[in-house]
Amino acid sequence: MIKHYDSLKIFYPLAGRLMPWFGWAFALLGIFGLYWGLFLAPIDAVQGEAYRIMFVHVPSAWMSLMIYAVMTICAITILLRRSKIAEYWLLSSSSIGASFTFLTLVTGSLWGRPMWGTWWVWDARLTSELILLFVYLGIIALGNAIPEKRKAAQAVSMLTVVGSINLPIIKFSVDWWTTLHQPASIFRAGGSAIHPMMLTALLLMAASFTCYYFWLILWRVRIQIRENKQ
Amino acid sequence: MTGQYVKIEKIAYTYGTRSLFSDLSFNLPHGCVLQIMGKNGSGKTTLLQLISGIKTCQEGTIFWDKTIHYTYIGHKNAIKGELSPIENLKLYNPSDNKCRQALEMIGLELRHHLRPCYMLSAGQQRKVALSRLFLSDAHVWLLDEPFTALDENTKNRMTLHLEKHTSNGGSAIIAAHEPLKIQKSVIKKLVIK
Amino acid sequence: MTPSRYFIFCLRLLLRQRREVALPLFFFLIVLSLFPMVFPAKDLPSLAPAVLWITALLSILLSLNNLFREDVEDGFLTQLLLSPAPLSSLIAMKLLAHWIAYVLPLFIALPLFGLWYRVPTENLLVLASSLALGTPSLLILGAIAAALSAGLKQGGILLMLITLPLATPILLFSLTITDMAANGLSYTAPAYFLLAMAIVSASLGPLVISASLRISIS
Amino acid sequence: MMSFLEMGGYAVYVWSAYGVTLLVLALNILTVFLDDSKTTAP
Repeated sequence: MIKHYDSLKIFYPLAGRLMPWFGWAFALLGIFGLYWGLFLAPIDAVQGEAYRIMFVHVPSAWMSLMIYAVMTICAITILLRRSKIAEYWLLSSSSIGASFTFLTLVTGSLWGRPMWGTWWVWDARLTSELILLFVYLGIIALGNAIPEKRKAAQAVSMLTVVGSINLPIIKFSVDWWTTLHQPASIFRAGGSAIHPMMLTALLLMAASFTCYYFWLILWRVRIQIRENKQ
Repeated sequence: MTGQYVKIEKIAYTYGTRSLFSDLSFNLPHGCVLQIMGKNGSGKTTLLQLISGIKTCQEGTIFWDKTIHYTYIGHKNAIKGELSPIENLKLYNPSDNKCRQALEMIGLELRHHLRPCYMLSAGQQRKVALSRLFLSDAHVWLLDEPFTALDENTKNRMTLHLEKHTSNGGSAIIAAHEPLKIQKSVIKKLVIK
Repeated sequence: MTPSRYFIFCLRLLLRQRREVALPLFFFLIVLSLFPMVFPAKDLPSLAPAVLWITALLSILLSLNNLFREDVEDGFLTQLLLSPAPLSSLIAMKLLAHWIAYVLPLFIALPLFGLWYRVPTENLLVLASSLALGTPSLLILGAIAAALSAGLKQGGILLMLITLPLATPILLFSLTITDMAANGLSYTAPAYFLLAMAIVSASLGPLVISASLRISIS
Repeated sequence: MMSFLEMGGYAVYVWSAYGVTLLVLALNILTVFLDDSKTTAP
């Protein structure tokens, strides 16, 4: 079992080498994704050009959930076996996750405005995303409320794990509630048979955002390691 | 682990970036009083909390003899102001007269026994907290500055009870500044810089 | 210190603190009284379940604010942590006493609520059963947040901010029950969900709460 | 080129969506960069 200190000594340079790779991958994949999404992907029969917002909306939604999943893994490792890297990783991820959730909501309402005529509809997906944003804010608030770094990480891990158990239940209850009260949402752009061009654009953007997340998180963790070494 | 209640091996604890102590080892044999001394903020309370298990140290290990149980009394009295001394003690021992005896042995007048604790002075409330030692059969006492805010009479009662406790094999770890008035042979001193 | 003795100890303490214990109940009644003042009488029956549940949610979270704060300040939590009895069973007893002291009075206020909102008695019974099914998991969820925010400044608001998003399913399932009942549909499905959540939180909750307390104390 | 910019009349929504995305991503990078220079400065 690598001693705490050694794992930091190995992680620090490794993260340093990986960072530029993720940074450039983010930029390149982003450019390709935008090109694909804005130029090559055909016009949607129903929504015309407006559906192109999907290429930032949907990847952001995926990222908001993916980052929470990564945070849950970090949280479990922290609770089982105190590891400094997981602690820094968890505390630094919450703000990035919250940003992507916020992006999902803003792009969602920008997309909803031309389609539904209003900026906000209590649609199942948007409502769950809004609750996810509040969960992220709760995690950030708890993390900031505790001065001592190690204790903050442990408290946040406990909250993250409790949150991860609740998120599927939240999704289910919101879906059930909205089907009782709301018309089905229009987010199924082009139904299940999504045009291959659109799909590649989506995947490129998702990959680009993922690389963005890893680039930023490695950078943040290195800063935390350097800060605590002084 | 024969004859030892607690064995501490090379423990270290850093608070934020300040290392309180490192590579600290000692053990607590039967019938002994370990006095932890050191100026304020040197980590006496933290060490007691580490030994009792409230806090976990980053390095080193603490071996407890699993068959025994211990009582921890910290700076705070852990008594509820709305309840009377008897009601506070009944949580630890259901029989009324045992609780009354304990309160008498620590020197709390009978008229205070049934009135809510918020009516008592700080010193009297400290007596109620310490009276638990007359109630429990714990082998090891972990006491954090038990004698501050106590009058001479109560200090003598406490010292007497401590001597009785150590004479039949019990031990104690006490964080305290002033010297303890019991036979020197029993005392082991540990000073934290 | 055994769980049963600790349960009696908590009940007696809450009884002695009855003036503070009554505050969340007053909050509950005051907020409930605001809506009939401002809404036309004909809308009240349809508003009743949502208003009742949201107000109950807020009063319960309000009551949880000093669930552990007091024990942290007077050093009592240390004794709980160090007692030979398992911490999770002690916590379970404390939560049971808390439910009796703070949530039961809300049920006693239900007839008055029924009067204010012109809710027929059978709907009131459905509302009461959804409260009975939903409040245990709500209490335990809030207690986890109370444990995590026990020693912190702004702990009260933090507790609300942490618990409310996670409590939405309880709110939505309960309101689905009352919704279906109002439309004459059978509401067993959401009721089973609430029951399942209550059982899971009753069994896992105290363990998570004790772990959270150890974190906030260490 | 012009028709591309118009986005079939939805230019405002599409470009503001992409604009906000770029802004938020850039802000995150900026905050990390500021933290970074803060730690290495002294």
